[in-house]
Amino acid sequence: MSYDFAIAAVVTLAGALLAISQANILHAVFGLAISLVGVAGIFFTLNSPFVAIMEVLIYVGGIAVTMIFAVMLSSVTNPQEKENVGRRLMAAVAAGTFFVGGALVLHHAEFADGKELLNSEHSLQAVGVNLLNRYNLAFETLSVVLLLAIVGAIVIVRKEPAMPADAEEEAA
Amino acid sequence: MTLEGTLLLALMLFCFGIYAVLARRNLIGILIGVELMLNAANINFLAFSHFIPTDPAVAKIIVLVVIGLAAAEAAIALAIILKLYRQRSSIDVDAMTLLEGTGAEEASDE
Amino acid sequence: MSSTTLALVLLGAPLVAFFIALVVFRKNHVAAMATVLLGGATTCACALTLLATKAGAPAEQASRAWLHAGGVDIHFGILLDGKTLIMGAAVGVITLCVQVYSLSYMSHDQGRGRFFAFLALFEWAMLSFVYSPSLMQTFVFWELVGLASFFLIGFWHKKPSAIAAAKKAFIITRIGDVGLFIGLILLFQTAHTLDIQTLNTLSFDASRIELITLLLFVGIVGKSAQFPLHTWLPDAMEGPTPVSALLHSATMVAAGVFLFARFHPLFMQAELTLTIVLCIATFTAVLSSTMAMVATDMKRVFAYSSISQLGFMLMGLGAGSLFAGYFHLTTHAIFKALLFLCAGAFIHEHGTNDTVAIGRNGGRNQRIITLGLIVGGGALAGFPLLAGFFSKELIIHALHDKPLFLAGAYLASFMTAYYTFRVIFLVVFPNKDSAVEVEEEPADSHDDHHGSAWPMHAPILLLTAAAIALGWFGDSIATTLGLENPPISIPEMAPAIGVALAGILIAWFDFGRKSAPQTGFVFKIKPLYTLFKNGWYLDAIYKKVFVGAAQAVAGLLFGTENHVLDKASDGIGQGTLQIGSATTMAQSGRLPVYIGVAVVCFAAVMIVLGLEIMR
Amino acid sequence: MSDLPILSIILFCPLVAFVATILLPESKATAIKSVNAFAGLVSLILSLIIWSQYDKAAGGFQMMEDIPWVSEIGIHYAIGVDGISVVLTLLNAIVFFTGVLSMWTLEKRVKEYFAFMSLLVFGVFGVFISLDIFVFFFFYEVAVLPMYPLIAIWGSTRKEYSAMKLTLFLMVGSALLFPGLIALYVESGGETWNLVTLSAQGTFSKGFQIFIYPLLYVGFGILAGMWPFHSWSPIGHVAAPTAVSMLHAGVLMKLGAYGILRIAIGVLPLGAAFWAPTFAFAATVGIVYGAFVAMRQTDFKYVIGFSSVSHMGIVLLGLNTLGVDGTNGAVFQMFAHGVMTALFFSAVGFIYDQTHDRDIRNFGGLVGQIPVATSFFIMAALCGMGVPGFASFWAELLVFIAALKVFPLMGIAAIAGLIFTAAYILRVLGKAIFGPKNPKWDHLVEPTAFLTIPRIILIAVLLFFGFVPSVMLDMIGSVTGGR
Repeated sequence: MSYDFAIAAVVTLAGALLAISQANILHAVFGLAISLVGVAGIFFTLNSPFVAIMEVLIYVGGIAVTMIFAVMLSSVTNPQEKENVGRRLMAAVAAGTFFVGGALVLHHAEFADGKELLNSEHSLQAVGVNLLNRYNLAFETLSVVLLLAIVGAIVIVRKEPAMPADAEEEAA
Repeated sequence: MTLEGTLLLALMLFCFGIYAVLARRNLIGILIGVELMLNAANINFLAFSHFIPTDPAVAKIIVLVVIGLAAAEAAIALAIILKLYRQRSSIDVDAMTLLEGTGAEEASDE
Repeated sequence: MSSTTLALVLLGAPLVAFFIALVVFRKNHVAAMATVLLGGATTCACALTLLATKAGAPAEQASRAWLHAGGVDIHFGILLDGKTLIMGAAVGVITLCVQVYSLSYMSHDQGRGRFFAFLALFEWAMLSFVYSPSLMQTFVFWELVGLASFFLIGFWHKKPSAIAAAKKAFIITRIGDVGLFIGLILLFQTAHTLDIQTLNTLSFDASRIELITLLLFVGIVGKSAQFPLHTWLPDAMEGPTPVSALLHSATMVAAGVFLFARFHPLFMQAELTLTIVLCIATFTAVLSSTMAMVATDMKRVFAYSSISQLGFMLMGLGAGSLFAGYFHLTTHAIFKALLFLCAGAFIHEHGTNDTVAIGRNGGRNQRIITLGLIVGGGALAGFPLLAGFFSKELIIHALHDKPLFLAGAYLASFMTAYYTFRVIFLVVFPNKDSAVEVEEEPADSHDDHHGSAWPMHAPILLLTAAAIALGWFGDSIATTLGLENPPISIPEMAPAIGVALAGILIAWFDFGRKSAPQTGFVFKIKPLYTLFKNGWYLDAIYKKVFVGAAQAVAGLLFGTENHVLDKASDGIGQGTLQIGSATTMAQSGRLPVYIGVAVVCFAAVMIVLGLEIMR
Repeated sequence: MSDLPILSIILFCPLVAFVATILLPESKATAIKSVNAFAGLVSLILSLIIWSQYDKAAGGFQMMEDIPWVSEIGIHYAIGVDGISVVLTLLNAIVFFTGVLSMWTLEKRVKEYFAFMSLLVFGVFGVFISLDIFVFFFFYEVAVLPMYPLIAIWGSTRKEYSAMKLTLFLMVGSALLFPGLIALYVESGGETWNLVTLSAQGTFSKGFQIFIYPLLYVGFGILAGMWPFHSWSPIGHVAAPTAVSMLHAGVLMKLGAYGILRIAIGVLPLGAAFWAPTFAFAATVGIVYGAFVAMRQTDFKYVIGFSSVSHMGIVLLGLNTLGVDGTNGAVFQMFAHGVMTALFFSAVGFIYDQTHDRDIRNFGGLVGQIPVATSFFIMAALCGMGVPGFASFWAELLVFIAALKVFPLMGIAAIAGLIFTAAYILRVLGKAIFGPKNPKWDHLVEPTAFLTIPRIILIAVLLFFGFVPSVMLDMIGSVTGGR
């Protein structure tokens, strides 16, 4: 058991705990960011430095920051999460059940080979070549999806003068 | 570092995500939970590719695609959240019960 | 021209005239009437030519396959044999007479063009029926005869009573038609042919043929207005009188008897059917005579007399004498047409149907018509040497070995003589001082316009002559039919003559002599009078029982439809909606609930899976 | 000429009209109507050409076309006609053409109306000529679904309710049909939906046939107005606008009967033999029941609606005799009844357009006011009574011949139903058409010469086949072997 993995795991879980337990949503986003850094560390120990870097760049640098913007824009007047013990308990039970189920499967599953493999020196090159050859479709699709997401996000957020009034009437 | 350990970590992360999705009333909180679950899945992909002999590039590509999709998803989700917030001044999921039919009026009155 | 072509022209002319009059000359009454009259004259000429040239010749048939059913070709075409020729000539002559007569009678009616068109349709249907070589064609035109009579009886369509009468006629005859239809199909299935000439040569299993002939007879009962389906015929006088003249003589009611005559060989094979025929025919003859004795409406008397005379014909046929029945059919056609035309002339002139009223109004001043009435009435009553006398004698002769039916026949002919001469005496010797009350019946024809006299007089004179003369042509008719005219000695005739004369005598006593009470002997027996007057209450009973039952069933099913079936389907719809609204409760729209449920389910699956692996 | 895919042309003729209708602007109402009338005329002419080109001596399916459509599960666009399809195709073309002409005076939302109508006709053509069970079902649904908007938008008298009821009933029918059809596909080995192949002897075991047959029969029977699942039909007729009633009673109900004949009986003969007495009984009840209920109705269209139940009972009875004559009669009756009810609704629609009243008690003496318009109604009524000279007489005759042979008691009951048929039809005639004139309707006017054209066509067809039934019977007989 190597220490780097242990540290990364602890950071990940701690960050995640922070993300789910904090009543202040801003703090929760920070917790998410910490957890994501931990995940990047795990990726690193799993012999995938490139993915780890991407994780940090996109998740921590992009998504988490966007979330913070969203929190800033939305929850100024939003009340803090009220304590709702029953709900949390129910959620904990559900998640706990899931954990038990997953752990059971994990415990009894027999994996083909438990040995660590370290045969991926040229992995980055392989990723690049594969991405633009064999998995080109996934790559291109992803670009289209991202483009659509950008356009869609703009369209959704754009202010339309007539629509909100109508929608509110309908909602009422 | 073993396969089982990594998978257990991923499972725990996933359960945290589930908990967040279920317990949070804030939409952004739920989104955080979803991100946690996605990452748990990513860990699993890489763990399997690391410990079981396969083409290592595939898992990495999948993870990269998932990360890209997560970015797209987050962008859209946040846009929706902002729109909702503008319309209803709230991003509380418990207020969003239009589908319930008659209950919608009560909910929006609250 | 070959006789087949002639027959085709004969059949085609009325149909063409019908279409032209109804469609082309819809607004031009004169042209329509002229067309129909031309068609009628053509037909009449052809029919008479055929009779003159073909009489006594062997039967000739020209037909072609018209459709294919039950694995057999069904033919339509023309059959020229004795029965056809005589009946065709009678139909042709009488229709032409009626058409000429209608020129005057209907001269101021709004829809006279249409009236003439339907007369042509009627003639076409009846002639095609008569000339038919196959039972299928017979049935088709049997139905069309009924249809045409529906339109003619209901011709004055603004009169609810006329429409009701037309409806009644159609529906009651249709009850008979159903029997005929089933009989036809059974016969078809048994014999695998519908060709009349072939059918008549076949012999069948006794019970089978009894069933078939009984079913055919049901049709005849309906069409020829025999008990218990006779009630439509008296009502059918709601139509214009020329229609009654046509309906009661050579067409419509004659169709039933003609059908019997057509299939006489088949009926002869069925003992049981013949007995039933005789029973019904005799009963009908007596029954309707009783009604005729008390009826005051002149047309109604003749209508009842038609029913009773049709009974006579069927008695003759049922007793086995084809010639007797057929001869009576022919003579009856002539003198009954004559009587109705006379009645129509009286009604047209005096604006009332009531015999007493006509007499008091001076009906006897119309000399030609009164002459026609006397001759026609005499023929009907079986007055010696007139047309009806000979044919009736033949029927009685045919019944000589069946005492019960013979007695019935004597009774009926006694009453026939009585009521016929009652009408004659009421017209000829009106007694203005008698106590009898005139029932103010609504006038048949309201307008005071009268057409010129000759179109009415000419047919009446012609038919009068025929009614006198036709009786002497028995031998030639028999030859045409290929039968024997059995000689009847004077002593054999005596009882019938006696009965008829007795009837006339009593009528004279009741109505004819000076200061006669003119009420009739039945009037003195009050319950009997009421019974007869109301037609033995049969109409009322039918209305109560059958119409009532049909309506009750209809009401019941109507209720079932609206309250059970409809409600059931609505209930299914409502139930679906309710289930729908129940399930919306689950669809709260609360995202966490959805996800929670999904997660718990998935977790449960995993636990099960985990335990499964462990095992 | 023979190389032309004439069936595809006739099938897509209404679809072209549909597309053209959609493309034309709403304001050009006359153009829309003309396009549809033209499509109707073309399909009428084409169906006559098909009639003349069909080789009766050879029989069987002809003018076949077969293009794989969804080859993974064996679905082919396979079309072809035999004598029965030829007859019904002609019927559909006649009703389409006359229906468009009858609705010439329509003003409300003309474009959508004709779009739905041509779509419906497209579906009906498809059903009548398809040889692939899946394609058959596809077109079947295409034909059934436009009924909802057609009734709900242009109808009268509880139109939403009627439209909903009709749609739900027909969907229930489809819900029975679809599993039945899939069962046929799977049981036969899951390779083909082709009707001819599936109809081959010995494809299905007797037990399977007995099990599946009721699904198909009832599923199609609902559309054919089978008692006791008929209650959607009269109410649908009442609510629907004229041309839709014409198409509905004239053609749509025939789809059900055609489905029974083609698929239920054609593919599952042993099942049909097993169930025939049961369903013949239901059909007989329908004949008598429809007539009785019609006797009590006060709405013109309800009377005709229930008369349809009664007349379709005759069709179903004929089919259930499973013999040559019965089938010939049933198909003939489908045709005759289709034309007849089209005429009925066309005539009633004309009166309703002017009066906005259909209660027969409110009428009287119409024949004096509008003799031409009422004469159409009288003609239809006579045909309904089975008067000789009209096509339906022969049809009923054949059915009764067969019924008396196979089910004597039911045959007698069905024939006795003729009395009640006459009773209710004469009741309507006596109350509304004849009788004392009601001054309320003195303003009614005769149809223009143009509007008489569709009615005259229908009457001419009825009379033609009434006088020369062998033309029709030869065509049908080329399939059933009656010739």
